[in-house]
Amino acid sequence: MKPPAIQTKNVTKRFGGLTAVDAVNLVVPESSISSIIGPNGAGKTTLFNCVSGFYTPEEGEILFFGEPIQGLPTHRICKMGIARTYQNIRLFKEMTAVENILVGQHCSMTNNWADAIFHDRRFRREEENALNTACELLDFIGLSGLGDSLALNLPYGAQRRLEIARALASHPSLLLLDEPTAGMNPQETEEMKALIKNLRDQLKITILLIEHDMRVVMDISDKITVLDYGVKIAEGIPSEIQNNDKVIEAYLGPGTAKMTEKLKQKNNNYA
Amino acid sequence: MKQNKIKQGVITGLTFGLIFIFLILTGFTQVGSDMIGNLLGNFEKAGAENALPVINLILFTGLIGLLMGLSTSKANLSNTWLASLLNSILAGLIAGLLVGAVILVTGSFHSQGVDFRNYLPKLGSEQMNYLLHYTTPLAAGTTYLITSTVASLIGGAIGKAFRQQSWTAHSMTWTKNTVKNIGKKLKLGQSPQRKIITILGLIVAGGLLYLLPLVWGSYWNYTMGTVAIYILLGIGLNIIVGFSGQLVLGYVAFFATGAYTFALLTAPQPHAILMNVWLAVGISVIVSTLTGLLLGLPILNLRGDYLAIVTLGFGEIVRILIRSDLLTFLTNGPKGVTNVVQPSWLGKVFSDVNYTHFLFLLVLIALFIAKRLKDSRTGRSWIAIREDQTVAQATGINTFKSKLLALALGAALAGLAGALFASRNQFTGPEDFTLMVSVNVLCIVIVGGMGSLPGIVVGAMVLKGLPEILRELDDYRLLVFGALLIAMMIIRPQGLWPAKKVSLELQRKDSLGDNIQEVEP
Amino acid sequence: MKLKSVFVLLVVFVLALTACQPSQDVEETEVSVEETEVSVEETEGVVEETEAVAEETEESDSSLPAACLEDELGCAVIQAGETIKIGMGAPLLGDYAMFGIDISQGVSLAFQMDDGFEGWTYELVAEDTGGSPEAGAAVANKMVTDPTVVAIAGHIFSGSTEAAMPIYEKAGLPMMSPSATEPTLTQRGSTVFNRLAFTDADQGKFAADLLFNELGFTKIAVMHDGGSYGQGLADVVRAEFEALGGEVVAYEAITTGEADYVAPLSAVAAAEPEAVYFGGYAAEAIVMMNQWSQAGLDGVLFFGCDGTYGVEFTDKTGPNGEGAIAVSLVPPDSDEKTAFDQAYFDAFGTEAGELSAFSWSSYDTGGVLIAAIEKVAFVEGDTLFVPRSALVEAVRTSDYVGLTGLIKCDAVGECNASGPTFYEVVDGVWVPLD
Amino acid sequence: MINKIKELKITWGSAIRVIVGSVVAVYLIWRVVIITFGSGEFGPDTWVRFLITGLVIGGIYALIAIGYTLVYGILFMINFAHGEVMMLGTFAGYFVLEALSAMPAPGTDANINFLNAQPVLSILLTFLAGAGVSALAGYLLEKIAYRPLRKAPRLIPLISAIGASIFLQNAAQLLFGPQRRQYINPDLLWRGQGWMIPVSGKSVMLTYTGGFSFVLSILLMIGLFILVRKTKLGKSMRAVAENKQAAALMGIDVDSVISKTFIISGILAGSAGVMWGIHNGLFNHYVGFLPGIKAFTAAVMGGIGNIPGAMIGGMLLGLMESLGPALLGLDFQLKDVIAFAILIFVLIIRPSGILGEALTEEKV
Repeated sequence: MKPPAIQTKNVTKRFGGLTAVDAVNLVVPESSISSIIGPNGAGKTTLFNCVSGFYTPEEGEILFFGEPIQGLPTHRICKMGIARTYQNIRLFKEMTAVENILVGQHCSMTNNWADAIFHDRRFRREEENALNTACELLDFIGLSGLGDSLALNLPYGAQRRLEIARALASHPSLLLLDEPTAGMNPQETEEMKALIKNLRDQLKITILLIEHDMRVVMDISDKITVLDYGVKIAEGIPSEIQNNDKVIEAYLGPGTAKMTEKLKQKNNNYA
Repeated sequence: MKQNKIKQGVITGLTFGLIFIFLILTGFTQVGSDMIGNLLGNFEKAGAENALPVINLILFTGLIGLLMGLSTSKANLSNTWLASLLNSILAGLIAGLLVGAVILVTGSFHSQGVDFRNYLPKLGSEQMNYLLHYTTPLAAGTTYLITSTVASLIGGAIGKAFRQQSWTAHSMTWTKNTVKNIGKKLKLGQSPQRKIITILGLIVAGGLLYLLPLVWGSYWNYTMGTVAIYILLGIGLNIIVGFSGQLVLGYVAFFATGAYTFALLTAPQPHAILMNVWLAVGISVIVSTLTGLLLGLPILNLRGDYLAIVTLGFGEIVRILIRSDLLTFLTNGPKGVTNVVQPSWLGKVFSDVNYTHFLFLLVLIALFIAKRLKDSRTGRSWIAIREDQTVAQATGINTFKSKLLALALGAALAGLAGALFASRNQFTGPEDFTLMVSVNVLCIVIVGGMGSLPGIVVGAMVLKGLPEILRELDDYRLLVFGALLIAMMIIRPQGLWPAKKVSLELQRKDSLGDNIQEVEP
Repeated sequence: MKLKSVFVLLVVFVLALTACQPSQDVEETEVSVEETEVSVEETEGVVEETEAVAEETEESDSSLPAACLEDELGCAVIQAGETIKIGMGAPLLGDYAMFGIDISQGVSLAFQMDDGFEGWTYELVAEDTGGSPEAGAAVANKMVTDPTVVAIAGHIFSGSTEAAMPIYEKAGLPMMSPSATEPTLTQRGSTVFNRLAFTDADQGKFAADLLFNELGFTKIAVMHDGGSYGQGLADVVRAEFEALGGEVVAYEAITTGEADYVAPLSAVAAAEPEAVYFGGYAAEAIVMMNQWSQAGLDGVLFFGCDGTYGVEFTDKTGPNGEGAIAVSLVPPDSDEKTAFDQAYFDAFGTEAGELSAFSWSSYDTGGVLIAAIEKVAFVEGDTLFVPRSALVEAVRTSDYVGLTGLIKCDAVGECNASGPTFYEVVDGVWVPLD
Repeated sequence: MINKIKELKITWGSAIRVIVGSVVAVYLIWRVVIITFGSGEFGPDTWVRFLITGLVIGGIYALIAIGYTLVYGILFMINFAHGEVMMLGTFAGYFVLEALSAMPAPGTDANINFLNAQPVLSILLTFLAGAGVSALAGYLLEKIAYRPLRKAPRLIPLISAIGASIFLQNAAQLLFGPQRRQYINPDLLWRGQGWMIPVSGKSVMLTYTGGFSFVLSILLMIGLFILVRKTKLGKSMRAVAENKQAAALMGIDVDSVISKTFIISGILAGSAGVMWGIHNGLFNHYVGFLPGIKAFTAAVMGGIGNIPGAMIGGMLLGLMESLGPALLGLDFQLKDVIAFAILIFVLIIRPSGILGEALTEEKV
């Protein structure tokens, strides 16, 4: 049996006295869209950072298709096929959109500085291919024609998409999306949802995402994991999570689960 | 409301008054007046009589007043004519009063025989008489006051008139548009034509680069040679600071390593190795590169200013060690290495013209290499690191290796520049490698425009050429240079010639378009 | 695109260069003396070549006087109304500015006090080198492009001089440095370089002799400031003193520009020397003297060099400097000296010797150069001609009595014939040591 | 456990770190052994002399370093012209002392000048002048050369600061001349006099000026600490350092806080400048450059942006300069090499200085 795309075993990450992620076990099956949700400060991004190599967890193991990756430097992890985006967009601002995507292709290219000086055949071929790929990706995210504008001059939604394109450029098998629809208007959100689905369906990329917008999460996720105070409190398909008391309490505070139950009933009554 | 309106005039008056007093105390008034005299062509006759210098001095005062008036009118566009002129007069009066008072006080002391020179060396007897227009303090003070006020009034009027009709604004937009249009035309022109123009231009420029060293004499050969060496250094540091964003303040260390390696390998003293020049150049470059690698390995994971101070320290360490008693046996200590060999070709030693040509050629090659590096996977990874190191690494770039490569390449170029520097001067000593060299090169990179290659050429020209040109200003050149540096950063922080982005997407479309055209017939 | 940027770059390069032409008045003179200009310019090659050029000049322009045509380097041609320019490369800005300013003031005073030659006056063209070799070469290259510069007073500092020497050698401009003391400068076969300063080798030898034989010390410490001048002296003194049979108990180098030398002085004090020899300049010597007792060196003699001599030393050490010894070119009191001191103070507002110890020797430098120029220059019509190689020869054969005594150059250009005089601080005044 | 071992990655950087570290450590231990048990080139009195020198200079460095650190903490820029701010303070103090020494004291006969009749008041006036001029210089510097560049990339203000440094140095040379000048101290504080401390049979001098400088620098540092920790201004300074936008939203006038920071660092630099003059005497327009570089080094070594770090860094640098060469058995000429080498060493081991915040976990 093929191992899952990501499997974390008892991953724990502490900052001083604070345990940001506490013995989390997580399984992300291949070619799925999985989501991590939870209130602010639940440790979602910390877990993300552990997976993408920014942090080294104090305890536990992270397996990527069965191979342990915890503690590896981020560029090695990227090379293995994990790419990510960031909660607060972190593009290379002074570079153009195309260049951003070209940087994303860094791993898949092999030419070095000497090739660059002599412009040998390998260099020319590789650069040409890279440029073609970049333009295709621009097309894919609907930014063709804007490729030569600086990243910082792009509109917000376009920056989010460009960040995804940069991540895709490294041909990842796993894509980590940190709040991909944050700050977007409904129409942009719809487009983003479609894009994410496309990624999975067309490019067969496994997707793990953090998202606050429940409609997005419920619509596209195959599997949802809920974190609170660094602990996994629930896991399952969207409909299971929707009705999980613990989750509702985590979001709205203790005792609210019953309240909402009542409210629901009331609503039903009115209906 | 009224107070607010006057405020501008008061502040300008105070500022300009203080500036003028500063100019008087540093003796710059005399230099400035002489310059005016030079411009008017009456300087030659100046020596004989006192009248002309005084007129020049008054003109200089007037010029300052004029500038003052102009700057008062700049601030409030909404001001009425009356308010604007009132402001100018006020500024003129205040500045004039300040200067007049200083002249009055110092002048009175001076006429009582007080000698200021122990504290203010520029206020000697002769200079005081000159500043007093060879009259009484009171008369001179009044002259300053009147000149300043009148000139400020005129300046204010002119400024107001110009702004009123926003004539300058019109002309500005007109020029901008024209330039844009010309640019568009050039761009829109068919590419074969463009190519021909470019090639023609290249030939002309290349010809000039070849011809100029032949005609402009040894002084300019020497100065431009220095500029060329600094361009090489600038290109090297630009790879480190401009491309990969690592603030290295000890770049001089690699320059010194290159120069000393070359000098010690070729000079008859202290080691008499007398190696072949070209081989020695190669070894110098290699040694500098290794120094760069060795320094980079432990410290390149430091960030920002920590890296800056560590490299600064390294530069100082190298310089102090070179001149120390500890290494005198190796480096000849503070005396430096003399009789460093000059390069020769086919048995003939380079003349200064040859040398300048050779340096120009190297600069062109280095520019070419840097340009190619910049537009490659390597160059992009550097710029990505500059923009956001963490993300760059997460995007798959081995940041440490990449930074190390940048440092090594930068060090190699510095080593080359150092070897050339030593051989051209036929001498190298520890005093050539002070902290100010690193600072100068950094200034070149930033003044030219971070990460911009043509910027480096312009920057080196301005920073190494300008002080030579400013030699006309004698003692004041470094003062002016410092002030220009500040002004330049405020007016044009992006640099003289900021880096331009290559339009890759457009380029691809162009090339595809060309292909299609080729296919169709 | 790539091509275009390279092109634009080249154009800017060229534009900037054309904008940087020398100032106009220089250009005018260039036109008027085009022929000489050419000959000067092309002397950068080998000497044979120069001769060829000189012959060419002869053919092309016979209006030049015979003496100029015979001179292998041609003549400096100075029109009526122009001045006879003497160049100088000196640190006028930066850390060592006082040396450069003092020396340029001394030389220019010599020119001001001179009546001129047949209606032509002398003018000092001093350029800043900051003391660095690099700028020294730049200044030299600038000097040789001005055809009315006939000689060089300087450079100041050995490194700068060293870098400038080959350039003046090619152009045939005689040099007279009041302060470049590096011994080997005169041993390179240069025909143009001469100096008034006595070499470090001479001075060091005399100092060691005085310390061991006259003062009877057997244990001394040697210190220097890490510069080539100081280190050179210190090395000579150490070698000579040990050769005489004395013991150098400590050898310590300090860094210049500091304000606290207690630590190195304490380290020297721990070796318990009877005297401390210091090779360096007054700036450091003053600080050291003022910290003498702090470092536990009470009763130990301070023995300086000509760099430490000066009014500044006594002024700023006060009672702390009592008993210190130094060497100097400073002339013994004479009427001329008093007159010069007064003139110097009137002109510049500082006492002679306050900025550096070179005020007097730089005045003499000016005097020697004037004497040499007057020996060879001649007037024809309303133009002054200064045959260049004759001037080089004239400076080398100078025989002149100045403020500092007899100035008579030997075959390699060592012109200080009077030797060092040792001085001791007694009651806050430098007094010659018997 | 196994996890931990796996985490120990061997990289070039860490390998060199270990090698350099162990070589230095072994050499140091060897030196200490030699010094303690060997013949001893230096007696205890010499060591005490080194210590005193180091502490006095260290105090001055610390004061200047605080200026760097304050400005850096708030603007993230290296105020390269800070040394020149100090230089202006030194000049101001000099002129006040000159004037006071030329002034007859009121109510006494003409033989005693004001300086010696009222030494305490005179010194106070001198410090006020030095601190005042430096504060003004700092204020103007920020307003003219840095404020317009608040939003520019980080290296731009650095170049502006370099320009300001060159400008101020040359302005001072042109205004006051290139000659070295010497402070006239009141007789009470005359240089070269001091308390004699007996150490192992010999007496070591602690100069009055040295003791005075050291105590004063400590007092100033305590004052600054109280200012930053306890006052409203201190709070707003810390707030601005943390986040300018947020501070502005909380109603803090960011511009004025930055101006005040420059004024405070100017006051400290000016005081350091006057101390320099009083303790060392000689100075010229170049006096600020070297202490500026040293103090910057000290600030970085302590962890730039961290005030106690700057104090510790300054003291440590002063001590290293006087003790280092003797400890390591090297020439005093190499004291700057030692200082910089230790800086590099400290930063290799603690990449953000002795007290600097750990930057190892990058905020994402």
